[in-house]
Amino acid sequence: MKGDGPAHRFLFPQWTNSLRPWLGVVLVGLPVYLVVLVWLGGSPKTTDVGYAPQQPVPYSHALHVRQLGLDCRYCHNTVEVSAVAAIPPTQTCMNCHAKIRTESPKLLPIRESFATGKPVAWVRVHDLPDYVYFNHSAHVSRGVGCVECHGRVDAMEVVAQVAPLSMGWCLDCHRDPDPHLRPPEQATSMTWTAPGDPREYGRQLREASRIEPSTECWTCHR
Amino acid sequence: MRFPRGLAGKGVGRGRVFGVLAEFETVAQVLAAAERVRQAGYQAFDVYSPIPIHGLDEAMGIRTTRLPYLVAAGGASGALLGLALQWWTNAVDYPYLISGMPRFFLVASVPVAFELTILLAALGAVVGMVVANGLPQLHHPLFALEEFRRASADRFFLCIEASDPSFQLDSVRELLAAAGASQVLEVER
Amino acid sequence: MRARRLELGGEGRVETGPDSIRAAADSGTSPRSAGAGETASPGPGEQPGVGGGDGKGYWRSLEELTQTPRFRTFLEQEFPGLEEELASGASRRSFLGLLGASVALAGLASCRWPRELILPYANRPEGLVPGVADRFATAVDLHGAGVGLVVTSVDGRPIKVEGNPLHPASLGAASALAQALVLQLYDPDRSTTVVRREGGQAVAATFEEWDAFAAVHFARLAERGGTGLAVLAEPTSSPSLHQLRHRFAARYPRASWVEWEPLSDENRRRGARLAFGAGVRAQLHLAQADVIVSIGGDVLAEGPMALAHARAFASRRRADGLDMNRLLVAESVLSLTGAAADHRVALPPAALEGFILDLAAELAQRGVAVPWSARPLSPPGSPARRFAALAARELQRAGGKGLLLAGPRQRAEVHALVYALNVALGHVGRTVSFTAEPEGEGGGVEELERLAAELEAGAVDTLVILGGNPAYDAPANLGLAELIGRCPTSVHLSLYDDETSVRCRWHLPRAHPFESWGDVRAWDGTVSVTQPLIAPLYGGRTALEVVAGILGHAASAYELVRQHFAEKLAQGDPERAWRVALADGLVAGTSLAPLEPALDAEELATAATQLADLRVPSGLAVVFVPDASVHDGRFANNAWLQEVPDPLTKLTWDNAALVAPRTAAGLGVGDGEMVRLEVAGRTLEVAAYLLPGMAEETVGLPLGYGRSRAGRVGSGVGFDTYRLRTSGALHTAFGVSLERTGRSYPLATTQDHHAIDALGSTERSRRLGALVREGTLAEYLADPEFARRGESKEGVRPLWREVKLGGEHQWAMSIDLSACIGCNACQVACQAENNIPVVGKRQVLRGREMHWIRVDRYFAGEVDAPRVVFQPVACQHCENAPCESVCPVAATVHSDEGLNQMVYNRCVGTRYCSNNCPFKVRRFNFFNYYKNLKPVEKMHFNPEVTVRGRGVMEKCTFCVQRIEAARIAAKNQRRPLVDGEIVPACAQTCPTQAIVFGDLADPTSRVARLHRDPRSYGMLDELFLKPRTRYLARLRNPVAGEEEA
Amino acid sequence: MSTAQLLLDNTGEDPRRRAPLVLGEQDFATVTEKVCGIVERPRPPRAWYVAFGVSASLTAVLFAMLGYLFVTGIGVWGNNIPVAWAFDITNFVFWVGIGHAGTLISAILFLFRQKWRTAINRFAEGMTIFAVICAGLFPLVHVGRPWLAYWLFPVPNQMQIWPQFRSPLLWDVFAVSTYFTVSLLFWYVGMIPDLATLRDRAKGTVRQVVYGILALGWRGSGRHWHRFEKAYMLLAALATPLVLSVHSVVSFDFAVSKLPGWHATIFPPYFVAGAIFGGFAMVLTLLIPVRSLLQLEHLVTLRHLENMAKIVLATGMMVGYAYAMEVFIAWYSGNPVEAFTFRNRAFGPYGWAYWLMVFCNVLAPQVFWFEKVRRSPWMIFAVAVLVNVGMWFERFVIIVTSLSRDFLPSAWGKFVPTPVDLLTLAGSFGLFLTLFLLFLRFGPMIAMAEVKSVMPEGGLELGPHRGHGQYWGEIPHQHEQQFEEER
Repeated sequence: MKGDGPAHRFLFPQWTNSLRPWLGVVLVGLPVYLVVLVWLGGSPKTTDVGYAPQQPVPYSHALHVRQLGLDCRYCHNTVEVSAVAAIPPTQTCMNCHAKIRTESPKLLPIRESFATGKPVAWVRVHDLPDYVYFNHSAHVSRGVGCVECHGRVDAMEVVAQVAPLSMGWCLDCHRDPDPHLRPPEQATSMTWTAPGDPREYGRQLREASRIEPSTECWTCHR
Repeated sequence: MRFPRGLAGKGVGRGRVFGVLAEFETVAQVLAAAERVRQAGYQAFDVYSPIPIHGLDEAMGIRTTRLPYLVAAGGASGALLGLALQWWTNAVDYPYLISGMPRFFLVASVPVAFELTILLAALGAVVGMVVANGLPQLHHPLFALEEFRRASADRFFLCIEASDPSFQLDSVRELLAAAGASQVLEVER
Repeated sequence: MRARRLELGGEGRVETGPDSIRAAADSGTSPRSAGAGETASPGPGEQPGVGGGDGKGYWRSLEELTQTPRFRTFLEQEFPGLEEELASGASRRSFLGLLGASVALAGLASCRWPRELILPYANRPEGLVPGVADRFATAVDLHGAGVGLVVTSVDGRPIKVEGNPLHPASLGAASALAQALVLQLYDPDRSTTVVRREGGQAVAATFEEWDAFAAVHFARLAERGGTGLAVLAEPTSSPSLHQLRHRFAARYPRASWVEWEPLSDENRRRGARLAFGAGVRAQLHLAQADVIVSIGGDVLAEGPMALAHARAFASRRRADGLDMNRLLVAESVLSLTGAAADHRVALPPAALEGFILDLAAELAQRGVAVPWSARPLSPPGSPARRFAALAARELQRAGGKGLLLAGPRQRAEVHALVYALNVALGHVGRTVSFTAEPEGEGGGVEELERLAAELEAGAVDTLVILGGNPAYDAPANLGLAELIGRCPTSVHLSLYDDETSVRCRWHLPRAHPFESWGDVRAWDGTVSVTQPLIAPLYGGRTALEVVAGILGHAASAYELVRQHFAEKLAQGDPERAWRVALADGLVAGTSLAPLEPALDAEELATAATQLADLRVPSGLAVVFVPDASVHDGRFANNAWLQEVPDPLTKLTWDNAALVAPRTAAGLGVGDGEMVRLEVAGRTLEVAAYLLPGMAEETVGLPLGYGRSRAGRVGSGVGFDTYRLRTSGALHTAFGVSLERTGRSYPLATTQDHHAIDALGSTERSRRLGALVREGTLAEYLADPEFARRGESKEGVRPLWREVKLGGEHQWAMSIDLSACIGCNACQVACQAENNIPVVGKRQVLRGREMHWIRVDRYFAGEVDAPRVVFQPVACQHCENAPCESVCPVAATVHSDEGLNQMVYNRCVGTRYCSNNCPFKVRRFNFFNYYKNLKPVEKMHFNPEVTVRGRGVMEKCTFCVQRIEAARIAAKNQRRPLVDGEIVPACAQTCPTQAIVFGDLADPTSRVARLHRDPRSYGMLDELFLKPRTRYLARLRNPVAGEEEA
Repeated sequence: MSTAQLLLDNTGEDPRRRAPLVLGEQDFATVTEKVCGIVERPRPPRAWYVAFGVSASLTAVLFAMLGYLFVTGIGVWGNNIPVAWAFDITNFVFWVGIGHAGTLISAILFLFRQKWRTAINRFAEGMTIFAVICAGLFPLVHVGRPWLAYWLFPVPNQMQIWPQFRSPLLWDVFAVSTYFTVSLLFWYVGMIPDLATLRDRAKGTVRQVVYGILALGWRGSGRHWHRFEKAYMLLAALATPLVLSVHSVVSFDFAVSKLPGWHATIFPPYFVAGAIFGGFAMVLTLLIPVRSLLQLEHLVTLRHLENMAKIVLATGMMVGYAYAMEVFIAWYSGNPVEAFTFRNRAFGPYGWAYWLMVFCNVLAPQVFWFEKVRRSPWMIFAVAVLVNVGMWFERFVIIVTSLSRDFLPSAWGKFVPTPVDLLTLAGSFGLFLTLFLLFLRFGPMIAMAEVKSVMPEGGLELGPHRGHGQYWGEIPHQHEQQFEEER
């Protein structure tokens, strides 16, 4: 070095050498972390499952379905003919509640709606993206049970989302429907179980009624 | 040719010594010195220079590195990974119809496979070199010496380390001085 | 359709409409979620709704920032075009998904899409199934006669208009205008309230106030027998309105009732009176005609029977029965009929008016008994004479199976002589029949002149204007706008608070045809009931109701119509008849009886001499023509129609002065140059458009633009050509002077964006033959495969082992170029069905129009007498689709049924697919075109089709939503699909049924047969694309030896 | 002939002596001083500040435009249907092309033992990195929904769907990211010894720490040098095919398509030649001002410039050949659409761009036939600038003319750039120069260790092969024969 005197010299302490392995860990770990983030973090399985919003009326499926034994179709009566399993009109509630629990404060919104004709604002639980076209009638009439996607609603005080409803989850069933099929008339049963091996039983059902679930994009996205 | 003041006479505890460092002016000198040190039977010694010195490998008796095999392995795995990736994703896991082409289309798979080959091979080369050289090693006894800073600029050094079985402070110092070192220094650990 | 209607009357709709609509509107229904049940959700293009979620806080703040007015104005200044800003809802969701990932390790549950609300009916109407579309028959008054429609309605929202297959004027097809009515229904610019104007001040009022005022005011008028009362109405075919009109005359004997429409067929009616001395209406049977000679006019695209005429005409253009008809057209302004002609001559208006005399003379020479001493007008050897000779020869050879037509812009005398010649040639009863003119044949310009005079004189103190927009479209010389303003009590009933309303004391919002009860009479007399599909969004009233109010006993349109129906129309059980009429969309057996009117010889003779003695100033002439998009201006605020390109000029968002290239060259006028026209002292500056096929010395001026109070879409668009139109020269004005201004004006065309250089145009004409394959009937008979000549016999071999398509069905389309008349109906149908955005003039200028199907228009032959060909082009669904292999994310892949699937939600928008598409049929969302829609604007969306956000590619899907709907329905019923069950929107509405869709896997299907047809060819087949859309080569039928159209 | 000239002119070819690559009274110390001095001087020359000010503000403009693009949509550009790609991909290909000179000079010249490489390779490699950064920007922002661009990478996801590997765009993703990674490694590995030099000379603690970490504790050990040389040579051997492959893959974006004017087998070699051509031009454009600004004439000698000028001339002729061949094939193939495309390129609406391209890329370099021109830095500079312009327009012509008029005349269109287009292009230059200037200021812009090892003091002649062959990396067979002689 030229004339300028010996400058202050910074020396890395001994322990810095022991950081070496950690460097490797970081270099390998970071990409892995990012991948996992997209894979699991981005999945409805983590974001949506267990979503159970509070409803304007604390309607209990457990009470109405399990204890009173209502069939799904009593309220969701369009499920076999329409793409949507419509939320029942206030009228449907009043069929019974005109006489039963007419004073219950919990039912106030219902009575108001019936009086004013203004709808009750239920909160949507099973919420597919707007670009997904799911058709209830197509599934129910092929013998895909409600319970397959909605879970044991008859056990729910407050309805919660049990299935991820992610694209991958849909595809799993569309590619291998057998274990998920049942006789159409059993579609709304919460307790039905296949006689014997579900897969084998489902295979027979599928071949019997020529069920060919499509995995083409436009089946769900239009 | 002088002995550095402060070191003369004082018996320095061997445990605290890392080695003895000699400074040379030219490539020729350090080459010769290296030859000599090796013939003197030392193994734990190294030459430090701002540029790679030709013939030094022979002079020091460095065995040729096996890095190329690592690189070859990297390349091979890259190629396989590339082909496997494209075959599994597009033909097995989620097959779709594209312009009436085969689901696994070898011709179309070449570019990606090729790039991955290069990528992994290159990573193999760099990572291999860095790891084999024990880098990064931010702390080293030599860095403590003011004189050693010129090792990266315009001076050539040879250091015989205390870890060498036949290391004798005085004899080593002698040897290096005789090899034409412009100065000889003791390096503390 | 029948069944449904039978079990619930139209009333049901009316009561239930409001709930659903309000429910939807209140919470901002997204198009999609409307389909997903009666839910309200922030769909694409909306802000996320209520509800927590870490991710959204950020968006909130960003949006709030962008909402602040200061920031907005800043943007407008700094970045014009930032209106179309911020990610679409869909993309925002994906973004939130990402954010979700980023907080994945910290409380994931907190991160969800915006919370959606479901608003079910409080009381769901009988038989309405949420998410299932209903179809209702109705009918509307277009061009002064009824057209039957079938309207698709989802959850109480009418979303799609189709033709009523049972209706004689529709036969299942619907014109572009009729289809655009649904957009008009939801037009946010419609007037929403009664307006009272005092001393230039507008005050919002109510119908109660109006009723109160009317009760007193008209009672007083009744006492003095209606003196000073005048009604100015649009011509209408509504029987019950005519009935009211009688009662009006009874109550106000001294009042006047004037009818005015800028594009009336007054000349035709006066011509009939001349020829037969009575109101006679001609019913054309084009399907029976071997030879059709048309003088001016546009029989295939203009007037109330256009759809039926087009269907009948096309039925004789296909090569299957070889009895192909022959169309000869003489006209001044190029029309769609002219474009379809086998022989066409472009005559300046002066020559055209005399052409009938030349024709008569030629016929007389050939021994046809012409009922007047026929002398030709044009000099021998002139184009008119030569064409007359040709026409005469063909008509005579047709031996009674010919047909002679005159357009509405021809003088009454011409019409009279045409009637006479049709009689003389023995066409009556074969290709044309006559019926009586039903009561209330619309008035005419004289009536309007009289009214103007009365207003001038102050003789009228109460003027009731039922619909129409006279202040804008009345002849300029009458100064009606100013006169209306002067009238002490003036009332205007209309959809919009428009140019006329603003000059009236009262403006009454009119109920849209889809909101109101009414009845209409088709051209052939068939009566249909107009039934509402939705309760009036803004509580408007119909003309019936207003007139009833004026008559002193208010009644709902429903009561009036039912009453009239019960009295006049119902056979048998009125209740049942009523329901059948509603279900079918027409009242059976109400068509007019044919009659045999006698010719009035001397009237004809005088007519002929008058015509012969006509002396018109030479030089330029102007011809006023209806505009294909906005008609007479009433559709000016309809964005679909503004953007759909004119069939011949391909012009959007403008009208222009149409000039023949040669004439323009003579005047030194360039394309898109502003020129100053002067007609009798009135001047107008308008952009010139060089249109091949125009007659020389002729300027075509489309009407209906340059509106000042049309609304946000239509105001200030184009040029107000009415300013040159006087009551003396309604259709043609002579002695026009044209001078250049040197200024140029940007005309937004969808074809030949920017004028094409010589290099390009020569290449274009060189390629034309291969793209649009044409031949004459003779060539076809000589070699049916003529269209495939030059195609390599062994075909092209693939470079790889091709993947076989294993689907149960193989969808395909066939388009018959012989049948296509280029009417645009398919384009609007597609836009309505598939939620295709409108982009506006600036974007069209940049070349970003979004139509999935376009109708390519080519001119062939020389510029002065070009041949015009149309070719509808949408995605060809190539089996080896080039777009698929280049998409890096598989957003466009092939289905095993041969569909080229475009998946919007997977698209990242590299636009590579569009680059690699040889047909350039893909469309890209350069902006988020559906941002910030008002709730009412969202109501026209088709819930079965995703509304595309910004940054994604889109294209024709063969209407996959219809395919899937039909497939699911069939499978639910455990039955196979049948051929013809699935009809894409374009094919459904095509008046000439040129488009056929179906399943190739079924060899008996129509499309399979058409693909085997010798005329069938695939565009650009040399690229080995294997397109699923194939074309049938165009056939023409010119006289051998004569030079063609 | 003055001594100055003697000192500075090493261009003459004298068979008896190898021309010196470092001129003037130079030794290791002076070289170190020269190069490190640039970094160590307390403040750079005013010119640097001016340049940095300009380029930094241009960079700001770039990010402003990208922000606007992100919130608004692709519509802020002039792109349309049919011209769905325009400035975006033009800029991408242009920058990727620039990005080729660096690794090419480093790797290929290295393998061919071109010692004159040493003075310019670091510089060129740096340029490569920055150019590829600019290039990588455009594919990302040109997509309609950039926040989903990660779908182009094969990452497992809840949709269970994967990228589509038949798409050239996906090949691009792999090619460009691989090229960036490898170039970066190549650059960095070569820089380690010089970083050590900077570390050892550094005064301030911060610099000592930063350079210390970057240098990984390199201490020039002979055993380390041994593996280092091997690794470096292997990298060079890998980088060479990589360079060729990357621009071939980029050219596939066009060659694989169906479009007339794109669908051509000549594209890969044509694009590679073009890339080298443009890359060298850019090196010269940057090097010549820097050289005179920092008085590096002794290290970056006229000989270096002349050699590069020769390469520009050669590659320019290759590009010219490609132009001619395209036209010939268009005619010879008998494909009328193809033929029209080229007529349209020359005489259509964008004819001006075509002829500008021909002038800049084919005619301008011809002046390099003259020694005088080859040896006057500023003439070279002028030509290099022209070539840069020409190469940008080459991509513009290929992309826009083909798209604007393809198969169906009804779908023909025209592209008109918006201000945003132009500002984005300018901004990308800003980003490029900013990064480059920062490197000049803080990095070893000349590979000291390499320069030293080709100097007489480097002791090449002492090695077993007496100074023949290369300066880094061994040539085993030469050793063997060497030892034979010695026994």
